[in-house]
Amino acid sequence: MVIRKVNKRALVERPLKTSQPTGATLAMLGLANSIPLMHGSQGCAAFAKVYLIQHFREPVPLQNTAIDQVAAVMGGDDNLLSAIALLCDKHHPDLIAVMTTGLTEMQGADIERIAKQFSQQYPQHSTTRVVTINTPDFTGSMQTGYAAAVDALIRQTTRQATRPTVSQSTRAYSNHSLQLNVLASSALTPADVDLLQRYIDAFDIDAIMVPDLSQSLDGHLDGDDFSATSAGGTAIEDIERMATSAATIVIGESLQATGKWLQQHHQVPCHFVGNVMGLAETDGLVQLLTQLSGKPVPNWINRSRQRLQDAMLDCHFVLSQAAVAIAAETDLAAGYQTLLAEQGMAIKRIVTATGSATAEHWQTDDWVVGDLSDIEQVLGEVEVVVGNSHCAALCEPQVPVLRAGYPCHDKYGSSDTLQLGYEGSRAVLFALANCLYKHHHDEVTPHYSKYRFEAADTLSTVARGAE
Amino acid sequence: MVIRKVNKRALVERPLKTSQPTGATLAMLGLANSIPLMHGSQGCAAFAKVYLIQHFREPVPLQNTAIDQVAAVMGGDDNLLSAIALLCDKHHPDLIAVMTTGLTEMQGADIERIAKQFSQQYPQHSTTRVVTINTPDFTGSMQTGYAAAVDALIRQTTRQATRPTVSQSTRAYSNHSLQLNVLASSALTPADVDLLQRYIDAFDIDAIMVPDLSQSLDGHLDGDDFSATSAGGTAIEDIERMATSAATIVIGESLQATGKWLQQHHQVPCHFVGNVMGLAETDGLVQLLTQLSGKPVPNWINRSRQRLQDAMLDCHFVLSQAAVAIAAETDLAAGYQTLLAEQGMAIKRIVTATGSATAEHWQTDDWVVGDLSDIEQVLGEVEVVVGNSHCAALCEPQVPVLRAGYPCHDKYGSSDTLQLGYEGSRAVLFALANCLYKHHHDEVTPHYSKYRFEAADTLSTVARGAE
Amino acid sequence: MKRSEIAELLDEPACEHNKGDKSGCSRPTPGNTAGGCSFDGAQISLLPIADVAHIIHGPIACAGNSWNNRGTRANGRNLFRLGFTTDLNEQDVIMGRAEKRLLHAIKEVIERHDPPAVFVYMTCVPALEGNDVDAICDLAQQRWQRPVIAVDAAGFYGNKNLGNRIAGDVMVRKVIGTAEPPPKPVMRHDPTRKVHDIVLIGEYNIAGEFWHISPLLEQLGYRVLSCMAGDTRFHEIQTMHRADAAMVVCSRAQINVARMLEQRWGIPWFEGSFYGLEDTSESLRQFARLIGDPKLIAETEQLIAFKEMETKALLAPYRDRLQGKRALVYTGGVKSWSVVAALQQLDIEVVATGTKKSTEHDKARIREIMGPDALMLDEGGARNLLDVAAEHNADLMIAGGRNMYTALKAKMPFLDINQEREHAYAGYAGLVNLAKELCRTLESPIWQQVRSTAPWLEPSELIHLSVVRHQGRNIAREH
Amino acid sequence: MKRSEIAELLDEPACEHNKGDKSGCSRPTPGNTAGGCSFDGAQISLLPIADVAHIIHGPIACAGNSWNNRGTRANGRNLFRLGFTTDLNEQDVIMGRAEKRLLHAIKEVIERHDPPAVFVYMTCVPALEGNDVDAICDLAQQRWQRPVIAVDAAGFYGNKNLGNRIAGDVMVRKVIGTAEPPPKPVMRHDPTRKVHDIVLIGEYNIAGEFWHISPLLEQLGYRVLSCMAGDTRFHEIQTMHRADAAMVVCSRAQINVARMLEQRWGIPWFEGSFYGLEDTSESLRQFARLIGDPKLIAETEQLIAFKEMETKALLAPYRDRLQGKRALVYTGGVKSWSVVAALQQLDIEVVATGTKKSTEHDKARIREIMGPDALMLDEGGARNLLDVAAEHNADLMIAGGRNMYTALKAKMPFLDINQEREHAYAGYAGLVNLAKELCRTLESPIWQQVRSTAPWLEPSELIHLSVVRHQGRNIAREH
Repeated sequence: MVIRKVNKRALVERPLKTSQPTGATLAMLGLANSIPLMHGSQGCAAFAKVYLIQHFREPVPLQNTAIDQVAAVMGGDDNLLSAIALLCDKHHPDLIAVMTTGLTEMQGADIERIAKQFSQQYPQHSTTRVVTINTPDFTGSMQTGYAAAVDALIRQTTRQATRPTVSQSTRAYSNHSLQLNVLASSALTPADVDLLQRYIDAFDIDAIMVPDLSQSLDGHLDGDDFSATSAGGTAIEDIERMATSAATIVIGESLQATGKWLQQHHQVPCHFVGNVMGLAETDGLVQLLTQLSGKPVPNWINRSRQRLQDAMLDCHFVLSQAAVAIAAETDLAAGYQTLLAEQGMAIKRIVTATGSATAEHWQTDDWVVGDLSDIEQVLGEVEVVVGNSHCAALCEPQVPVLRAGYPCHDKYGSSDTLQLGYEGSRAVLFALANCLYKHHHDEVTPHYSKYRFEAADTLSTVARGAE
Repeated sequence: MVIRKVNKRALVERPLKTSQPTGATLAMLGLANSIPLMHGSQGCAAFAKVYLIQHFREPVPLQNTAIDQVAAVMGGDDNLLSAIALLCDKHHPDLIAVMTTGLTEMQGADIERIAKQFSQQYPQHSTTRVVTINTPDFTGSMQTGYAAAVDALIRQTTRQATRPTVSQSTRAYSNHSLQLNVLASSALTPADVDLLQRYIDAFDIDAIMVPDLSQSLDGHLDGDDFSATSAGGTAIEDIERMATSAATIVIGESLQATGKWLQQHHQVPCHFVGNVMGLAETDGLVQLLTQLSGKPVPNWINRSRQRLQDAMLDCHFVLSQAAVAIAAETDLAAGYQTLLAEQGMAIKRIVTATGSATAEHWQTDDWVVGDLSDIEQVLGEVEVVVGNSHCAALCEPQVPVLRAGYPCHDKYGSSDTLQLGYEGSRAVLFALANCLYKHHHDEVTPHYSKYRFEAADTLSTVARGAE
Repeated sequence: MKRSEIAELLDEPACEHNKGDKSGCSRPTPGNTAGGCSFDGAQISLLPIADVAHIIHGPIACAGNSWNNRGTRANGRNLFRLGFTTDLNEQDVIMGRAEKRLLHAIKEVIERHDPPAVFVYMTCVPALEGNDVDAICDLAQQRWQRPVIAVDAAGFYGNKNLGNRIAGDVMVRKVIGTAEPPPKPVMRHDPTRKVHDIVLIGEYNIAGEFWHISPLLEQLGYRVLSCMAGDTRFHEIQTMHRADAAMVVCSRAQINVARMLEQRWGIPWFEGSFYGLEDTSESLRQFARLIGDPKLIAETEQLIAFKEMETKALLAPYRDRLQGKRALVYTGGVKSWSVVAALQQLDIEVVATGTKKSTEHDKARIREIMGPDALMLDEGGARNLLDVAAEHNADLMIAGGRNMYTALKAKMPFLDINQEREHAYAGYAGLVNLAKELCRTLESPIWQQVRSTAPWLEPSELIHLSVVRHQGRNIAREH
Repeated sequence: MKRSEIAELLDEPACEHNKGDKSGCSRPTPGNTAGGCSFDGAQISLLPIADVAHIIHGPIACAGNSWNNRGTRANGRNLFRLGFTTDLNEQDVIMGRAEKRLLHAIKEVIERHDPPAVFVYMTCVPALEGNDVDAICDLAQQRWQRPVIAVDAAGFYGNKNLGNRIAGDVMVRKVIGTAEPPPKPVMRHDPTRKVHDIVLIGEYNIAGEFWHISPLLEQLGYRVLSCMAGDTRFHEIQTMHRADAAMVVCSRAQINVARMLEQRWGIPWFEGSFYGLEDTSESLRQFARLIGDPKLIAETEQLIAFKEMETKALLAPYRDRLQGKRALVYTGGVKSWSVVAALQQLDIEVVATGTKKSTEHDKARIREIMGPDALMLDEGGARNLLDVAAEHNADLMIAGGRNMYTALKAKMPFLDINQEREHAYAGYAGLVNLAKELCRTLESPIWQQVRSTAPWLEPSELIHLSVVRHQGRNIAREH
């Protein structure tokens, strides 16, 4: 059992944490035709927007309620109301996700009430659903905000399972025998979600993926020159019919509570499959899919499994007992520690932004809820670090950093990073092995004896050439 | 039009070239249950074997005829005959591919005659097909040897199209409407072949992929603890029925002659699709597949195209007019130059091991048939190089090298490198952009004025703290 | 900060916003507003003081989302990259522990990093809670015997510009004038004279572009007491009051600093820009003029003559490539015309320029440069910018990073002119850089391809199987 | 090379192969043979002479497939990494231009790299063609006034061992004795004495492992005239005839060199190994004994005592972890017992050892170390090795790189003991490395997983949905 250490310093230095509304924004960008609306000062949204843009290199249609000096004192209800109305008028989104900030939480803003008031006052905008999410900046981090958004969305949108509604998802489902809910953690990249969808498709399952970043933040170019709403994602109608699903698959501890809620309130059995990193967890997911669907595991998945096994063999010469540290939000950290421990790496320290109930089972020497200065402390002991761009700025070139988590603004293709499943695990192992290989120094320091002599000191006894 | 320069030096330094039998061996490993047999001294095979093992990190079941002093003078026919017989006895392969070397070509070995002699002398081994391939070390390079092997295999194996034979391929095809031949260049990695197969499957086409490295050298672990033959690949029965295919798709100029042969001798129309790197060439492949099959292009392929377009946008800030050099065999070089030129990179020089008929259309300042010392000459002018591990040893850390081609023994997961199609092109662009980004130096040299002063030189006029 | 103090700062006498028809400081529209807050503005202005420990006092959002993400560069110790924050949590907020936490954070940052000074940035939550940050800072200053300075610019106070101004105001009131620079050394190139001391205000050394200017200033015998704030240090800010002349660079956000330098210490100043040949030369001339050293004036003209000649030669090949291209420029303030002028030097036609933050004076300059019918965009917004670009056949958009994806998603070439950019455009060398970067995006062959529809989606004609001109021969047809 | 010369080399008097029941030099079986050729052996032996220009004379196969792919390390100039070759093409071969091409290649390499000497390696094609490489080399040597030395070891002459021997023979005949070393300096730790000169034969400094030994030799006051061939240079090889003693390291392939050093220059020699504690100590003792300096003998014993104590302490934790593990060793010659002894020092049980290239003397040592029933493997072959491993419950295989995938594909831990390895196992420090690397592979948790079948392919029992012990709770069942 791992002892949790909490960095108790008053000063946070090189923060690993990011704010809850940023995470909620991210989640809501995985819903179709949605606009996240941050209830706070314009700076709150500007920071979150730039943060996500720099990571994804994609536009982020995030709006805000522009709380100013007056609204800060007098209350921001009018701001919120008029912002929702304006967005409906201008863009007709399917979803507006209202997220609080530290500022409006301090004010005690009752966003639920305003949302209700809006629907009464503006019946003409009933096609736009307003979801309200409490995401104060002074609790949690990006992951908790993301989870709060998924939770609020589902609780506020899912309908009682009277009859299945017709799907109008952006993904075309037809003739599918089985409908499943899939809750996808903030640890998943768009590429991860894409692969997850491929696994699910292989069993002919109609999955409601919440959220589906692979449709919005995957980095694609479409015909329109501009969109004021999310570029794609799960349809709100699909969220409505989640109560009619045969089961919920939860990826990531952070979404477990939402899965449980669906089970308790809608009798949808809930399966927690960890983070689907490494052989065992991926086996778990595939086994679950084949059991739930009654369909056999296709050859390509079996082949992917064999490929991961081979990669484990190839990489173990480099990775076994190699010392590593991880700095990431808990779901992502959990996934990496599973994979890396499975591979026999020595996880010297895991630093996370917030706590985790399952972290006591993590296979690490040491777990700290803290900031990146807690990575700095172990830098001399590790050969590689898994972390974000800030972490890279701290560690490199001394120790190589495998980029993971947010923000990764110092590389291209962050949305394409694959971590999940057999394929993602293999890619991560190769990437880590290559990191270590590239930074490998010869084991033995070259020795140049003090008694060695140079050619000029010798006396040639053969007449050169003319012998 | 590019002027071809030939490195005319008598001394080759840091060779880019590798021997023909090595290429032929590689190709034959993509056939099911096959054994490549090198007709030469044991060293010939040992070198090629180690070369391929170090690149793929996979066992390579390559055998040889052990030409020694006696056989070198007296002729190696007996060696060849007894080697084939021994391999049949011990391992019962479906295919033995006999490849000559410089030594046995110098001897004037008539391998075709020996193969005939074998089939007469050993009727009990008629289930093993013996293909003979002339691959002297003193002509061509790895790619030409690979192409010679594919050519010999098809010419010697394909049956007249009287009636379709039943497929016993390792891939299960059923209910497919269209049978196509696909000739896959040595430029393709196992991952490339895998993706190519996914594209083809998307149109419900039964493809005979020759060879299929994705089944043998993809790095997978199967149940057996040992195999004396190739780990998987295209079945010899599938080669037999190639004359019954609706068309042949040729990837890579090096296999064009074989495609033409199938057309001329078996009336199978031949389509040359370049190297399927970059947007335009991939469009060409997809367009061909949809036209030949009459099936629509699935959404995931359209999406992949949009993703490539977006990657081109994101990366163009870094890659536009960035100076690059390429060192690779001609098919691979052709593919990379297509992609990189499409992206607006400035290709300062391409170095290849052998000539190419289409190279005059390459978009480069300068093309040299030579060795890696020809890369050394332009090292000061380029920001990144595409090349193999030897090239990296030459260029790095001064200039980063994106690994491509053979051998790449200084990284893990070479077989997983994706270059083909929209997905591969995107991955290559991201990788190149990241190479450049990582090695990016600030544009402006920091300036520290001679007149600047330090804190110690100033005189504080405020009593600190106690003011 | 009291509302009256904010109002006072908004009422900047030297700012023409207050005299003209525009208010850059009007209330933002909920649901249709973009741009940073006052805290952001204050932070941008001061963070580049590289050896100071900058502590963001507030919940994680303010520091966590923004630390170390800007293009500013500095020599030596880069303490400003460490993202210090008090990361206030629920307990701190509910139990009123925020002030105590701040005091401890100051202590820790001093113990661990020993900075010459600490800056504490107020943010919305502690401001709303009524934290007395000033008192905490005073206490800390007394206890740890070094300047600990409160920057009270909570986000809801107003927009970024206000934050810039607050930051400048704090520097003038609390830092500038608290140390004397060492005596003027003699000029290296002319030991008969002593150096002239100058300061720059509002230059952030983005992508290191001030390093294009700094060698020129050195060559002319200027000692830059401080560049506020880019590649500067605390003790340099302290000595700014001894400048012989000051320049406000490219933005009027901190014009208040110049005004106060003039009022308190009689320092003459001018507004200028380093974008483009003419503006760069003009700024060098202005310094010389304000100082009035005849030798300096002569040397300045010599340097300008040489540099302009050299630069024009370097630009020539780019001008040929850029000639006739049409640009839509959307940026603020002085840049709205200085960049236009720079582009015109490259023979690029500017179809419209943004004037959201421009004064009447700016607009006059625009008309002067672009002609009387110059199209001025008072409003940004992605849709509007794209429509204007389409209407006027613009070949590219030049704007801030936040509009980058507006252009890219519309498959339009783009050049980032604001603070996140990675290229240095200031000075003579910067203009050449600008030309080079414009060519890079405009001449890229990707544009046609990213605009292309997949051939199988083309409605019109049958597409040939052959794809690539040279290689895509359908062999079947050859025979 | 004439067949009589080859026969003579095969008949190495000092090689026990010729006295025993085995012939390491029997004809290989077509279709069932592995391992390198004579050229390979010659190349391996001499390439590590780092400042020589090594030109492979032949078609691309010989150089192109093999250049710069070995683990040998060297200080200073690494000219041997450049893969020089004449790359003979069809024209060269058909038109008989190969000799001319070679001469030009020698010229070019001298002009471009100015090496102290050039070595030219004959390969099969020019050998069959009858190229007179000796004559070309003589001509070149005369023309460019530096040693140009033919190494006539075409692949078909025989196996790798023969190549090793040819290489040694060439060095003795053409290089050793052609220069005098500088006079012996005094010992640094004892200025009353002069250093003792020694040489090592057959040590390739794989992964830099000789650098584990070299400091010990320096400490004892030895000057290593040359280590042939690892981290050495041409002029060092030239002076080997002045050694006071020589050691043949771990392989008898170049025992001919030692014999000839003894015959021509009266240099005493011994065979030894640096694998394992005892062998390392014994080799140091042997040197001291051969030289006979009483102080040296005493100092050697002191060093050994200290190093053995230190090493045993370092090994202790690994021994606990390795105790009782069972290894199958498959390697050749001296290593067949020296590695076994080293493993036993780590408390590893060796279930079998390869004896393909072993002499009767080697086998006697094996029986001495492993007991009278020691299982000796005369034949390798993947199938055979795996069967023996299974039969004897081996926990891992220790062999050369070519058997790596034999073990891995059978999901069996593996340690590379041959020349492609990346780890240095020689000397005291090397033994600790060996222990560490053994732990790394043996203790890896991957073995169970790579041996696992997918749960849905398990025939036996129903698999629970829960996957990961701690996290895989089926929440449905909790309620």
